[in-house]
Amino acid sequence: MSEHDITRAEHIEYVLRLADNVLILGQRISEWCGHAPVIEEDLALSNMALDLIGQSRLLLTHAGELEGKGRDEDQLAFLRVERDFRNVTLMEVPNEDFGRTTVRNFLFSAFQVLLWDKLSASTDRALAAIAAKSLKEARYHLNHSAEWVIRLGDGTALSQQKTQAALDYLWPYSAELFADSPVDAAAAAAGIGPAWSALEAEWEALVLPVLAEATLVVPARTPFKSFGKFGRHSEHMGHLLATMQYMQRTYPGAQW
Amino acid sequence: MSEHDITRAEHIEYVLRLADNVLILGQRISEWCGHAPVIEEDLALSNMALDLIGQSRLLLTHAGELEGKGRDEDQLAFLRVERDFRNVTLMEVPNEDFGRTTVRNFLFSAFQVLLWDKLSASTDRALAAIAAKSLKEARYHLNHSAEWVIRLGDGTALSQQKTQAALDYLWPYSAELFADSPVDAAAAAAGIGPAWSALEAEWEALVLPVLAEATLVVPARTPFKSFGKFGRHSEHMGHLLATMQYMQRTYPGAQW
Amino acid sequence: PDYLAEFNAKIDAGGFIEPKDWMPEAYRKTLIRQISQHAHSEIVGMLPEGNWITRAPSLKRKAILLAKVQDEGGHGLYLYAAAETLGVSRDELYEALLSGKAKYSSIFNYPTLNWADIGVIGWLVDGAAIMNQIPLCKCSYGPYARAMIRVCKEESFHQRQGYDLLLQMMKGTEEQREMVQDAVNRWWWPSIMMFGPHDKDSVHTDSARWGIKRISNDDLRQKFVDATVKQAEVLGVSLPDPALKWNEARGHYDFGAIDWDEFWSVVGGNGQCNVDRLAARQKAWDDGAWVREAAIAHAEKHSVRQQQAA
Amino acid sequence: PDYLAEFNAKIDAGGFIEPKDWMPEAYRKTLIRQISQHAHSEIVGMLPEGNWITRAPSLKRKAILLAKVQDEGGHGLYLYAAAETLGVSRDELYEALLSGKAKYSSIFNYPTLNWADIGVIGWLVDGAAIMNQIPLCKCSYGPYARAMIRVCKEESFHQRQGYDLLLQMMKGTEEQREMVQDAVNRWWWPSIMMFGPHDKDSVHTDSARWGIKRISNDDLRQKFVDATVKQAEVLGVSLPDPALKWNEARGHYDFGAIDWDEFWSVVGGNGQCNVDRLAARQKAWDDGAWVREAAIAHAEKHSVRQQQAA
Repeated sequence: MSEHDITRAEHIEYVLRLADNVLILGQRISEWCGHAPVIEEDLALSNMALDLIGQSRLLLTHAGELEGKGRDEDQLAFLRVERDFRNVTLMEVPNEDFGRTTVRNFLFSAFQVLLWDKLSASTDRALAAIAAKSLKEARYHLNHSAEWVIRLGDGTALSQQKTQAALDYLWPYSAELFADSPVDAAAAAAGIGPAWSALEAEWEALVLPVLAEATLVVPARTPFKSFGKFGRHSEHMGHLLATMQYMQRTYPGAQW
Repeated sequence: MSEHDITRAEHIEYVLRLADNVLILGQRISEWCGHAPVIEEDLALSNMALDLIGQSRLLLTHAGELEGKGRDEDQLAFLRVERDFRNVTLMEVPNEDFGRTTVRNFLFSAFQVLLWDKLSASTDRALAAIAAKSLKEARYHLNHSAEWVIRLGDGTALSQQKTQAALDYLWPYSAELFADSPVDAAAAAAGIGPAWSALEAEWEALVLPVLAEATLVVPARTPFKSFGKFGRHSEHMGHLLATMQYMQRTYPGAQW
Repeated sequence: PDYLAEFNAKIDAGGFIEPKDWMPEAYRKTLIRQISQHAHSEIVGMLPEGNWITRAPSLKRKAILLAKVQDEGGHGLYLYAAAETLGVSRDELYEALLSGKAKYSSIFNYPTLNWADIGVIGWLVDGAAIMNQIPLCKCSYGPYARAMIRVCKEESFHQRQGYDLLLQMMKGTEEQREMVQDAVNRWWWPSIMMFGPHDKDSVHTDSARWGIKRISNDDLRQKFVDATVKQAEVLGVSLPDPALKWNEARGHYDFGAIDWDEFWSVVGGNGQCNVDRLAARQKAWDDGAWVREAAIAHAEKHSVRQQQAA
Repeated sequence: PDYLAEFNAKIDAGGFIEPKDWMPEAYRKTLIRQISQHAHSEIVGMLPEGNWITRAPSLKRKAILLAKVQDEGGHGLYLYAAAETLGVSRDELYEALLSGKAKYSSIFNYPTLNWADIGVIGWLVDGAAIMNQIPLCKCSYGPYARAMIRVCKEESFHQRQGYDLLLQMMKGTEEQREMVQDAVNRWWWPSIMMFGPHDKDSVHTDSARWGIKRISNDDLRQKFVDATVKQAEVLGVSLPDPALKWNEARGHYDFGAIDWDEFWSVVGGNGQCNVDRLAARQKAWDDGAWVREAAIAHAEKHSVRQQQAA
């Protein structure tokens, strides 16, 4: 790793982005536990949440170590304010229904498969190790969610309509994944990880055939922009944090 | 007021119970703001929430003064833990739909009209003054909600069914209003206010004719018990507090 | 009689057109569009502020916010009533909002992300709204002018409350001051955009001739900027525009170029909250259908019973 | 052949009855009732703990809790599968749960009110469940016995994790210790009640003869109390029963009278959460209908396509 190409702050931000994506999506998915359409999906969604929370723990710990101020995974998860979270907005929008949850898991898992694959060769060796482990999980999430997207899209008229509505809602948020930033450029230059924008073509190659098989129409790209990964979130984020952080905010310093 | 008949702690608890009822119901009703079935009800529900929050401020301030430890309305509202809240469980169950909200407002406003009326003659003069002001508001809430209960109950087949379901859900919780406790006995003995159980017959006389006009069937009393006013709440309460208290928990000591 | 001449004469003399007066169809249509758009804005505008009611950090602020959002609903109500005097129904107008045919103010497609947003909306957004609306108190259509007098009075009150909220936060902790600055950074440009396109790009020129729009977009915007810069100084926040500076020659503040691409993108439905805002209104409407139907059914039953009793 | 005699002989010899073996109709019905009730308990039991997943106070505890609730769903799944070997479908059983015809363990009608409840459920509720379930690992119906071996193994793990959570809290702040004591106060008696009515009041005596229930309610309860008192001491919490004390003569702990009115009230549907629990399951079922229908429709399309291709 060429330390000269990336500042410590940029390196931390790149890792936090990875961490916050899986933390916030893990939190969202965990809301399903006990409320899924079939027990098998209760298990599958809990399992995915568990994988994501597990990934977030490793990544937050790594970010804390890079920062060197003694903040551990819990301090980073539960004591940062909204503007310091670096997840893309796509992760924080509400689950709404099983259709939206499934389409989001699919769009994001496809991205993660590509990202973890590249990160397995990161010059940040701790990150490379996390990536290698997470890649297997992301592949499983991708297969599972892709199967469901096809089932729902190419199911009944009602399921087709609901799944199309989910895709229409989520698609504009997916653009944020590929928005360029100086952090990406620096990470790419230092060999920490790819600029996310560089993954867009591969992502589409992974995602579009499945959506086609699911008989879903891919919306045209619009000027819509979201800014979660730059710390400007949606109105949904504050409510998610109010729930997630409540205990640590209420009992500062307690160990659990 | 005969100080000998009631301890300071009992007096405070009696006032906190009054305060927490209107605080928690005010919080629940305020969730409707911007989401009601017609704009007129957006206004009416906001107005009721406003009245209740206003009452809670006076009552919490009074409780803080009785306590004498320098806790103001905000410290009592935002920095107490769940077990220290003394509202009946009926106040904290989710709004669910306009039917349940309306039936709850009706059942509770009827109780409040009776209670504020008696409390206007409290030996606790600060409390008597709050009661006199609040009585007018409660009468308005009662009239407004009673009209809606009749409209919904004696409306369409669907509205009748939904309103009956709301009554079936809420009725068991209403029993808690009239559960006896040493605090009630002490408050009655000291002339602070009535034992709530003493209001049950009058409450039924107020409530049953309206429910009958609304063509609703009053459920039989069951052994169901709830314990909110004794500090043992439902699972709904923690989520309500996580939202309501988040800012004060996150920024301790800040003035707003 | 020459209705059009009479109509024009009345407007030129500064008189009011009333619902029963003759008016050109285009005047009626323009007013319906403008008043209903204004009403929709009040109703949709309840959502971004409503987002913070359950999390307000003190009971006093919770009460103030509840009262404010309630006022907005009230404004919506009497603006719909003013529109109804022109021969349309509230439901018709409302359905045009839900279907996306009718617009509402784009400012409400920005999210409220921290508590200071509530203060900044009062200060900047209501401040800009008042600048836009004061001239409407003298507009040529009587019911609209009268509605606006009441609206403006309440909006001024909201503006002062918003500014007061921010003053309090600026006296507070470092974190509170950061929240205020963050909120100002996000809301400044959208507020400036509330005055609409530059005069040279503006359509609806009939509005001026008919005495509906009495001051141009750019004049109002300049007035707003001039007033706000001083308030920002008192508050101790910076406005996110490096080009902002006093121009002695003009006697006004100069300011930077507005990002009209963003403006038109948000108007066109691609703002951060367009979809969520309409979805929230649609959900309230759908969830409330059984309630509205019950009210109608009950009223009918009631009137049948009264007739039978008579 | 004398099926009944063969059946009884196999049971008396400690052998297993398998799905294809002949069995008395009453045995089959008893098993369906008991296994499905057990499966329902696992599924409904996801709710009280699930209530805290989004608020877990550390990521480690969040992960542990998620994994635990997931395990419970898994137990539900293989218990439904065991019941299905007796000739009923999972949907049939599930609909009996939703309609209120089938029961689930009453313990899940108590609310989880603070984070320590999660630990106490692991320690006391899972602890009591294990006491009840260990004998079932040797019960006469093979698929049930095998399912229970797996369930018991995982439950023991959950119990240790619950106890560990409490140990950590007891080492913490005064507030944390109060939470633990509060949770123990609320869960102790309901846990004791999990063993069911006293032997003298107990029905279902066929279960013993058939080798389904091998140890009596009161014996299991005593075993649980004896084990738990010591664990409470290590933890440093008091159990809310003034009558609880060592009886040298019996070699067991004596304990106070159980409030059977409360027990039967909760069984009868009047516990604090009966209505909310079933409503949550019903909502998940209703909201998921379109998903299940889509899966069936897609599978049919898929198989038609495969046939056409063949």
